Amino acid sequence: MKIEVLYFAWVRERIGEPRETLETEAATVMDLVEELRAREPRYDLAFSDLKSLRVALDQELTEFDASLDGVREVAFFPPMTGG
Amino acid sequence: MKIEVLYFAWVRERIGEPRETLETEAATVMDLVEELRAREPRYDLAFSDLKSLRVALDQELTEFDASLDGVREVAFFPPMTGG
Amino acid sequence: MQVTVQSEDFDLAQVLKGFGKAPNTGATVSFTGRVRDDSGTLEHMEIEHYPGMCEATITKIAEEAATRWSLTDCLVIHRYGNLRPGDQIMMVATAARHRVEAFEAAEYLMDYLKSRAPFWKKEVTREGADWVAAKDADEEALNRW
Amino acid sequence: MQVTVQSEDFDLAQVLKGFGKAPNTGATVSFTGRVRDDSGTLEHMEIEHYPGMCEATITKIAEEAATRWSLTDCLVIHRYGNLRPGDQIMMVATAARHRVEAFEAAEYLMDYLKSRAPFWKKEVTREGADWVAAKDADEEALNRW
Repeated sequence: MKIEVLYFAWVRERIGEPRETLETEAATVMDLVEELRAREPRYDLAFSDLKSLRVALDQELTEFDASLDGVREVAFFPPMTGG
Repeated sequence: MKIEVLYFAWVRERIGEPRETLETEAATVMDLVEELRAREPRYDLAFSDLKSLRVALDQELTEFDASLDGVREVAFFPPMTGG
Repeated sequence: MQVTVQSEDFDLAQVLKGFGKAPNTGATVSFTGRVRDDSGTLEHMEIEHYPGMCEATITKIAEEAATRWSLTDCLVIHRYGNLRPGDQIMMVATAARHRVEAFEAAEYLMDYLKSRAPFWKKEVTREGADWVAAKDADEEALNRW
Repeated sequence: MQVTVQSEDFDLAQVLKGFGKAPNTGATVSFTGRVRDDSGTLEHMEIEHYPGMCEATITKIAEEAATRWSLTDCLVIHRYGNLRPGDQIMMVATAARHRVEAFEAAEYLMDYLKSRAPFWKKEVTREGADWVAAKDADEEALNRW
Protein backbone atom coordinates (compact mmCIF):
# COMPACT_ATOMS: atom_id res chain seq x y z
CA MET A 1 0.00 0.00 0.00
CA LYS A 2 0.97 3.65 -0.54
CA ILE A 3 1.32 5.78 2.56
CA GLU A 4 2.22 9.43 3.12
CA VAL A 5 4.81 9.86 5.88
CA LEU A 6 5.43 13.25 7.53
CA TYR A 7 8.24 14.33 9.84
CA PHE A 8 8.31 17.39 12.08
CA ALA A 9 10.82 19.31 14.19
CA TRP A 10 14.06 17.44 14.93
CA VAL A 11 12.69 14.23 13.40
CA ARG A 12 12.39 16.13 10.12
CA GLU A 13 15.90 17.55 10.54
CA ARG A 14 17.47 14.15 11.25
CA ILE A 15 15.73 12.47 8.32
CA GLY A 16 16.41 15.45 6.09
CA GLU A 17 13.00 15.87 4.50
CA PRO A 18 9.54 16.91 5.66
CA ARG A 19 7.57 14.16 3.91
CA GLU A 20 7.75 11.22 1.55
CA THR A 21 5.42 8.72 -0.05
CA LEU A 22 6.26 5.16 0.89
CA GLU A 23 5.25 1.80 -0.54
CA THR A 24 4.97 -0.53 2.44
CA GLU A 25 3.31 -3.68 3.71
CA ALA A 26 3.81 -2.74 7.38
CA ALA A 27 0.83 -3.78 9.49
CA THR A 28 1.46 -1.46 12.45
CA VAL A 29 3.30 1.79 13.13
CA MET A 30 5.98 -0.27 14.88
CA ASP A 31 6.49 -2.40 11.75
CA LEU A 32 6.88 0.77 9.69
CA VAL A 33 9.41 2.16 12.14
CA GLU A 34 11.47 -1.05 11.95
CA GLU A 35 11.33 -0.95 8.15
CA LEU A 36 12.55 2.64 8.12
CA ARG A 37 15.34 2.05 10.66
CA ALA A 38 16.70 -0.77 8.52
CA ARG A 39 16.80 1.51 5.46
CA GLU A 40 19.43 4.08 6.34
CA PRO A 41 21.39 5.39 9.35
CA ARG A 42 19.53 8.73 9.33
CA TYR A 43 16.26 6.89 9.97
CA ASP A 44 17.91 4.67 12.55
CA LEU A 45 19.11 7.79 14.36
CA ALA A 46 15.75 9.58 14.14
CA PHE A 47 13.89 6.59 15.60
CA SER A 48 16.51 5.51 18.13
CA ASP A 49 14.48 6.63 21.17
CA LEU A 50 10.79 5.98 20.66
CA LYS A 51 9.92 7.33 24.12
CA SER A 52 10.82 10.80 22.86
CA LEU A 53 8.59 10.41 19.79
CA ARG A 54 4.89 10.74 19.10
CA VAL A 55 2.91 9.38 16.17
CA ALA A 56 -0.31 10.51 14.51
CA LEU A 57 -2.36 8.49 12.04
CA ASP A 58 -4.49 10.57 9.69
CA GLN A 59 -3.87 13.57 11.97
CA GLU A 60 -4.95 11.86 15.15
CA LEU A 61 -2.49 11.13 17.98
CA THR A 62 -2.10 7.41 18.64
CA GLU A 63 0.29 4.72 19.92
CA PHE A 64 3.11 2.85 18.17
CA ASP A 65 1.24 -0.45 18.26
CA ALA A 66 -1.67 1.00 16.24
CA SER A 67 -2.68 -0.70 12.97
CA LEU A 68 -1.94 1.01 9.65
CA ASP A 69 -5.01 -0.58 8.07
CA GLY A 70 -6.72 2.03 5.88
CA VAL A 71 -4.35 4.78 7.01
CA ARG A 72 -3.25 7.34 4.39
CA GLU A 73 -1.04 9.64 6.46
CA VAL A 74 1.46 8.85 9.23
CA ALA A 75 3.31 11.61 11.08
CA PHE A 76 6.28 11.31 13.44
CA PHE A 77 7.33 14.12 15.75
CA PRO A 78 8.67 14.95 19.22
CA PRO A 79 6.25 15.87 22.07
CA MET A 80 4.34 19.01 21.13
CA THR A 81 5.21 22.40 22.57
CA GLY A 82 2.25 24.58 21.65
CA GLY A 83 0.77 27.44 23.59
CA MET B 1 -15.15 63.28 70.40
CA LYS B 2 -16.47 64.01 66.91
CA ILE B 3 -16.75 61.09 64.53
CA GLU B 4 -17.93 60.76 60.94
CA VAL B 5 -20.32 57.79 60.48
CA LEU B 6 -21.09 56.38 57.02
CA TYR B 7 -23.80 53.92 55.99
CA PHE B 8 -23.95 51.93 52.74
CA ALA B 9 -26.45 49.77 50.85
CA TRP B 10 -29.42 48.59 52.92
CA VAL B 11 -27.91 49.96 56.13
CA ARG B 12 -28.06 53.41 54.51
CA GLU B 13 -31.63 52.78 53.36
CA ARG B 14 -32.82 51.68 56.83
CA ILE B 15 -31.19 54.59 58.59
CA GLY B 16 -32.32 57.01 55.90
CA GLU B 17 -29.10 58.90 55.32
CA PRO B 18 -25.65 58.15 53.90
CA ARG B 19 -23.60 59.85 56.62
CA GLU B 20 -23.73 61.94 59.75
CA THR B 21 -21.33 63.55 62.18
CA LEU B 22 -21.73 62.26 65.73
CA GLU B 23 -20.54 63.49 69.10
CA THR B 24 -19.82 60.36 71.12
CA GLU B 25 -17.75 58.99 74.01
CA ALA B 26 -18.04 55.36 72.80
CA ALA B 27 -14.82 53.46 73.37
CA THR B 28 -15.42 50.66 70.85
CA VAL B 29 -17.48 50.08 67.73
CA MET B 30 -19.81 47.94 69.83
CA ASP B 31 -20.37 50.82 72.28
CA LEU B 32 -21.21 53.10 69.36
CA VAL B 33 -23.67 50.54 67.96
CA GLU B 34 -25.43 50.29 71.33
CA GLU B 35 -25.62 54.08 71.58
CA LEU B 36 -27.16 54.32 68.10
CA ARG B 37 -29.66 51.48 68.71
CA ALA B 38 -30.91 53.26 71.80
CA ARG B 39 -31.50 56.46 69.84
CA GLU B 40 -34.26 55.57 67.39
CA PRO B 41 -36.06 52.51 66.02
CA ARG B 42 -34.54 52.97 62.55
CA TYR B 43 -31.04 52.48 64.04
CA ASP B 44 -32.28 49.60 66.16
CA LEU B 45 -33.60 47.92 62.99
CA ALA B 46 -30.45 48.61 60.96
CA PHE B 47 -28.21 47.09 63.65
CA SER B 48 -30.51 44.24 64.72
CA ASP B 49 -28.35 41.50 63.17
CA LEU B 50 -24.67 42.28 63.52
CA LYS B 51 -23.64 39.03 61.81
CA SER B 52 -24.95 40.48 58.54
CA LEU B 53 -22.96 43.68 59.01
CA ARG B 54 -19.39 44.73 58.44
CA VAL B 55 -17.54 47.71 59.88
CA ALA B 56 -14.59 49.74 58.63
CA LEU B 57 -12.56 52.22 60.68
CA ASP B 58 -10.82 54.91 58.65
CA GLN B 59 -11.54 52.85 55.53
CA GLU B 60 -10.03 49.64 56.86
CA LEU B 61 -12.17 46.56 57.52
CA THR B 62 -12.18 45.56 61.19
CA GLU B 63 -14.20 43.85 63.97
CA PHE B 64 -16.97 45.19 66.21
CA ASP B 65 -14.81 45.01 69.33
CA ALA B 66 -12.23 47.39 67.84
CA SER B 67 -11.34 50.57 69.71
CA LEU B 68 -12.48 53.96 68.38
CA ASP B 69 -9.46 55.68 69.83
CA GLY B 70 -8.18 58.22 67.31
CA VAL B 71 -10.66 57.10 64.65
CA ARG B 72 -12.21 59.79 62.44
CA GLU B 73 -14.44 57.73 60.15
CA VAL B 74 -16.62 54.68 60.91
CA ALA B 75 -18.55 52.91 58.15
CA PHE B 76 -21.28 50.28 58.48
CA PHE B 77 -22.39 48.13 55.56
CA PRO B 78 -23.48 44.61 54.56
CA PRO B 79 -20.94 42.09 53.18
CA MET B 80 -19.42 43.43 49.98
CA THR B 81 -20.46 42.20 46.56
CA GLY B 82 -17.83 43.56 44.22
CA GLY B 83 -16.47 42.00 41.06
CA MET C 1 0.05 49.06 38.17
CA GLN C 2 -3.24 50.81 37.49
CA VAL C 3 -6.32 50.87 39.78
CA THR C 4 -9.32 52.87 38.60
CA VAL C 5 -12.80 53.25 40.10
CA GLN C 6 -15.12 55.10 37.75
CA SER C 7 -18.72 55.42 36.63
CA GLU C 8 -17.89 55.64 32.89
CA ASP C 9 -17.58 52.57 30.71
CA PHE C 10 -14.13 51.40 29.62
CA ASP C 11 -12.83 50.15 26.30
CA LEU C 12 -11.20 46.78 26.94
CA ALA C 13 -9.43 46.95 23.59
CA GLN C 14 -7.99 50.36 24.34
CA VAL C 15 -7.00 49.38 27.88
CA LEU C 16 -5.16 46.25 26.75
CA LYS C 17 -3.28 48.02 23.96
CA GLY C 18 -0.34 49.03 26.07
CA PHE C 19 -0.63 46.20 28.58
CA GLY C 20 1.77 43.30 29.12
CA LYS C 21 4.57 44.61 26.94
CA ALA C 22 7.21 44.76 29.66
CA PRO C 23 10.30 42.68 28.82
CA ASN C 24 10.00 39.03 29.85
CA THR C 25 6.23 39.05 29.93
CA GLY C 26 5.25 35.68 28.51
CA ALA C 27 1.63 35.59 29.62
CA THR C 28 -1.19 38.08 29.87
CA VAL C 29 -4.63 37.29 31.30
CA SER C 30 -7.66 39.55 31.27
CA PHE C 31 -11.04 39.13 32.91
CA THR C 32 -14.14 41.18 32.15
CA GLY C 33 -17.35 41.00 34.16
CA ARG C 34 -20.71 42.00 32.66
CA VAL C 35 -24.22 42.47 34.04
CA ARG C 36 -26.27 39.31 33.45
CA ASP C 37 -30.06 39.23 33.38
CA ASP C 38 -30.85 35.73 34.64
CA SER C 39 -34.49 36.39 35.40
CA GLY C 40 -35.17 38.26 32.17
CA THR C 41 -36.73 41.08 34.21
CA LEU C 42 -33.67 43.13 35.15
CA GLU C 43 -34.01 46.80 34.31
CA HIS C 44 -30.72 47.91 35.73
CA MET C 45 -28.18 47.25 38.42
CA GLU C 46 -27.10 49.92 40.86
CA ILE C 47 -23.56 49.63 42.07
CA GLU C 48 -22.93 51.59 45.25
CA HIS C 49 -19.36 52.14 46.36
CA TYR C 50 -17.33 53.59 49.21
CA PRO C 51 -15.15 56.27 47.60
CA GLY C 52 -11.59 56.19 48.84
CA MET C 53 -11.85 52.83 50.53
CA CYS C 54 -12.48 51.19 47.14
CA GLU C 55 -9.25 52.51 45.66
CA ALA C 56 -7.26 51.77 48.84
CA THR C 57 -8.56 48.20 49.16
CA ILE C 58 -8.10 47.33 45.50
CA THR C 59 -4.60 48.80 45.46
CA LYS C 60 -3.67 46.67 48.47
CA ILE C 61 -5.08 43.51 46.85
CA ALA C 62 -3.30 44.29 43.56
CA GLU C 63 0.01 44.92 45.35
CA GLU C 64 -0.26 41.60 47.16
CA ALA C 65 -0.94 39.81 43.87
CA ALA C 66 1.90 41.61 42.11
CA THR C 67 4.37 40.54 44.79
CA ARG C 68 3.14 36.99 45.24
CA TRP C 69 3.17 36.13 41.52
CA SER C 70 6.02 38.47 40.45
CA LEU C 71 3.71 40.23 38.03
CA THR C 72 5.26 42.42 35.38
CA ASP C 73 2.00 44.39 35.13
CA CYS C 74 -1.38 44.52 36.86
CA LEU C 75 -4.56 46.51 36.23
CA VAL C 76 -8.03 46.79 37.80
CA ILE C 77 -10.95 48.90 36.62
CA HIS C 78 -14.25 48.78 38.56
CA ARG C 79 -17.35 50.80 37.75
CA TYR C 80 -20.13 52.13 39.98
CA GLY C 81 -23.51 53.66 39.24
CA ASN C 82 -26.38 52.37 37.14
CA LEU C 83 -25.56 49.59 34.70
CA ARG C 84 -27.80 47.75 32.27
CA PRO C 85 -27.79 44.08 31.22
CA GLY C 86 -24.75 43.40 29.04
CA ASP C 87 -22.82 46.41 30.39
CA GLN C 88 -19.27 45.90 31.56
CA ILE C 89 -18.92 46.05 35.36
CA MET C 90 -15.21 45.63 35.83
CA MET C 91 -12.01 44.13 34.51
CA VAL C 92 -8.67 42.90 35.76
CA ALA C 93 -5.54 42.17 33.76
CA THR C 94 -2.33 40.50 34.86
CA ALA C 95 1.01 40.01 33.12
CA ALA C 96 3.69 37.57 34.21
CA ARG C 97 6.48 35.37 32.90
CA HIS C 98 4.42 32.18 32.78
CA ARG C 99 0.77 31.30 32.26
CA VAL C 100 0.14 29.76 35.69
CA GLU C 101 1.25 32.93 37.48
CA ALA C 102 -0.89 35.19 35.28
CA PHE C 103 -3.98 32.97 35.69
CA GLU C 104 -3.61 32.53 39.45
CA ALA C 105 -3.06 36.23 40.05
CA ALA C 106 -6.14 37.14 38.01
CA GLU C 107 -8.29 34.65 39.94
CA TYR C 108 -6.89 35.89 43.23
CA LEU C 109 -7.76 39.47 42.28
CA MET C 110 -11.29 38.44 41.33
CA ASP C 111 -11.85 36.39 44.48
CA TYR C 112 -10.70 39.24 46.72
CA LEU C 113 -12.53 41.95 44.80
CA LYS C 114 -15.76 39.94 45.19
CA SER C 115 -15.62 39.80 48.98
CA ARG C 116 -13.30 42.58 50.08
CA ALA C 117 -13.78 45.58 47.80
CA PRO C 118 -16.52 47.85 49.20
CA PHE C 119 -19.11 47.68 46.41
CA TRP C 120 -22.76 46.68 46.80
CA LYS C 121 -25.10 45.63 44.02
CA LYS C 122 -28.80 46.29 43.88
CA GLU C 123 -30.92 44.66 41.20
CA VAL C 124 -33.84 46.74 39.99
CA THR C 125 -36.40 44.60 38.16
CA ARG C 126 -39.94 45.27 36.99
CA GLU C 127 -41.09 43.57 40.20
CA GLY C 128 -39.03 45.67 42.59
CA ALA C 129 -35.51 46.20 43.88
CA ASP C 130 -33.25 43.94 45.93
CA TRP C 131 -29.71 44.04 47.25
CA VAL C 132 -27.59 41.17 45.97
CA ALA C 133 -26.58 39.02 48.95
CA ALA C 134 -22.98 37.96 49.37
CA LYS C 135 -22.54 34.26 48.67
CA ASP C 136 -20.94 31.86 51.14
CA ALA C 137 -19.10 30.36 48.17
CA ASP C 138 -17.44 33.71 47.45
CA GLU C 139 -16.17 33.97 51.02
CA GLU C 140 -14.99 30.35 50.94
CA ALA C 141 -13.15 31.01 47.67
CA LEU C 142 -10.64 33.05 49.69
CA ASN C 143 -9.53 29.95 51.57
CA ARG C 144 -7.64 28.60 48.59
CA TRP C 145 -5.12 31.45 48.73
CA MET D 1 -16.49 29.34 18.21
CA GLN D 2 -13.43 30.46 16.27
CA VAL D 3 -10.20 28.50 15.73
CA THR D 4 -7.51 30.11 13.59
CA VAL D 5 -3.96 28.98 12.81
CA GLN D 6 -2.04 31.69 10.97
CA SER D 7 1.42 33.15 10.47
CA GLU D 8 0.26 36.77 10.65
CA ASP D 9 0.06 38.68 13.91
CA PHE D 10 -3.36 39.33 15.46
CA ASP D 11 -4.82 42.42 17.09
CA LEU D 12 -6.07 41.35 20.54
CA ALA D 13 -8.14 44.53 20.83
CA GLN D 14 -9.81 43.93 17.49
CA VAL D 15 -10.40 40.24 18.23
CA LEU D 16 -12.03 40.93 21.61
CA LYS D 17 -14.28 43.68 20.26
CA GLY D 18 -17.14 41.39 19.32
CA PHE D 19 -16.36 38.70 21.86
CA GLY D 20 -18.44 37.71 24.90
CA LYS D 21 -21.52 39.72 24.01
CA ALA D 22 -23.91 36.78 23.86
CA PRO D 23 -26.87 37.17 26.27
CA ASN D 24 -26.13 35.88 29.75
CA THR D 25 -22.41 36.13 29.41
CA GLY D 26 -21.24 37.37 32.80
CA ALA D 27 -17.54 36.59 32.49
CA THR D 28 -14.94 36.80 29.74
CA VAL D 29 -11.35 35.63 30.12
CA SER D 30 -8.55 36.12 27.61
CA PHE D 31 -5.03 34.77 27.60
CA THR D 32 -2.19 36.00 25.38
CA GLY D 33 1.17 34.28 25.09
CA ARG D 34 4.29 36.15 23.97
CA VAL D 35 7.85 35.17 23.09
CA ARG D 36 10.13 35.68 26.08
CA ASP D 37 13.87 36.10 25.88
CA ASP D 38 15.09 34.65 29.17
CA SER D 39 18.71 34.30 28.14
CA GLY D 40 18.94 37.71 26.50
CA THR D 41 20.41 36.06 23.40
CA LEU D 42 17.26 34.99 21.54
CA GLU D 43 17.20 36.18 17.94
CA HIS D 44 13.94 34.56 16.99
CA MET D 45 11.72 31.58 17.64
CA GLU D 46 10.61 29.29 14.86
CA ILE D 47 7.21 27.73 15.34
CA GLU D 48 6.68 24.69 13.16
CA HIS D 49 3.18 23.29 12.82
CA TYR D 50 1.28 20.39 11.28
CA PRO D 51 -1.27 22.02 8.96
CA GLY D 52 -4.69 20.45 9.20
CA MET D 53 -3.98 18.51 12.38
CA CYS D 54 -3.49 21.80 14.26
CA GLU D 55 -6.94 23.07 13.35
CA ALA D 56 -8.57 19.67 13.97
CA THR D 57 -6.93 19.18 17.37
CA ILE D 58 -7.62 22.70 18.61
CA THR D 59 -11.23 22.53 17.43
CA LYS D 60 -11.72 19.30 19.35
CA ILE D 61 -10.16 20.76 22.51
CA ALA D 62 -12.28 23.91 22.19
CA GLU D 63 -15.47 21.90 21.67
CA GLU D 64 -14.74 19.86 24.79
CA ALA D 65 -14.17 23.02 26.82
CA ALA D 66 -17.31 24.65 25.41
CA THR D 67 -19.44 21.68 26.44
CA ARG D 68 -17.85 21.07 29.82
CA TRP D 69 -18.12 24.69 31.00
CA SER D 70 -21.24 25.68 29.02
CA LEU D 71 -19.32 28.43 27.29
CA THR D 72 -21.28 31.11 25.48
CA ASP D 73 -18.25 31.79 23.27
CA CYS D 74 -14.76 30.41 22.71
CA LEU D 75 -11.84 31.49 20.53
CA VAL D 76 -8.29 30.28 19.82
CA ILE D 77 -5.69 31.90 17.58
CA HIS D 78 -2.26 30.27 17.24
CA ARG D 79 0.57 31.53 15.07
CA TYR D 80 3.41 29.69 13.32
CA GLY D 81 6.56 30.85 11.59
CA ASN D 82 9.34 33.12 12.80
CA LEU D 83 8.58 35.22 15.86
CA ARG D 84 10.77 37.68 17.71
CA PRO D 85 11.01 38.42 21.46
CA GLY D 86 7.86 40.24 22.57
CA ASP D 87 5.78 38.96 19.63
CA GLN D 88 2.40 37.45 20.33
CA ILE D 89 2.37 33.66 19.84
CA MET D 90 -1.24 32.79 20.56
CA MET D 91 -4.39 33.69 22.42
CA VAL D 92 -7.48 32.04 23.81
CA ALA D 93 -10.68 33.68 24.98
CA THR D 94 -13.62 32.15 26.81
CA ALA D 95 -17.04 33.53 27.72
CA ALA D 96 -19.40 31.99 30.29
CA ARG D 97 -22.07 32.87 32.83
CA HIS D 98 -19.74 32.92 35.83
CA ARG D 99 -16.09 33.69 36.44
CA VAL D 100 -15.02 30.23 37.60
CA GLU D 101 -16.26 28.61 34.38
CA ALA D 102 -14.53 31.16 32.16
CA PHE D 103 -11.23 30.85 34.07
CA GLU D 104 -11.25 27.06 34.21
CA ALA D 105 -12.09 26.72 30.52
CA ALA D 106 -9.28 29.11 29.54
CA GLU D 107 -6.76 27.20 31.67
CA TYR D 108 -7.98 23.90 30.26
CA LEU D 109 -7.51 25.22 26.71
CA MET D 110 -4.00 26.40 27.52
CA ASP D 111 -2.99 23.15 29.24
CA TYR D 112 -4.21 21.06 26.30
CA LEU D 113 -2.78 23.37 23.63
CA LYS D 114 0.63 23.12 25.32
CA SER D 115 0.83 19.35 25.14
CA ARG D 116 -1.64 18.27 22.44
CA ALA D 117 -1.64 20.82 19.65
CA PRO D 118 1.02 19.87 17.05
CA PHE D 119 3.35 22.86 17.26
CA TRP D 120 7.08 22.74 17.92
CA LYS D 121 9.25 25.63 19.00
CA LYS D 122 12.87 26.17 18.05
CA GLU D 123 14.90 28.88 19.72
CA VAL D 124 17.51 30.51 17.52
CA THR D 125 20.09 32.39 19.59
CA ARG D 126 23.43 33.94 18.76
CA GLU D 127 25.03 30.73 20.06
CA GLY D 128 22.97 28.34 17.94
CA ALA D 129 19.54 26.77 17.59
CA ASP D 130 17.69 24.35 19.83
CA TRP D 131 14.28 22.72 19.91
CA VAL D 132 12.33 23.56 23.06
CA ALA D 133 11.77 20.32 25.00
CA ALA D 134 8.31 19.48 26.31
CA LYS D 135 8.17 19.83 30.10
CA ASP D 136 7.01 17.04 32.38
CA ALA D 137 5.07 19.68 34.30
CA ASP D 138 3.06 20.51 31.17
CA GLU D 139 2.09 16.88 30.69
CA GLU D 140 1.23 16.55 34.38
CA ALA D 141 -0.94 19.66 34.18
CA LEU D 142 -3.44 17.60 32.19
CA ASN D 143 -4.09 15.39 35.20
CA ARG D 144 -6.09 18.05 36.97
CA TRP D 145 -8.83 17.94 34.32
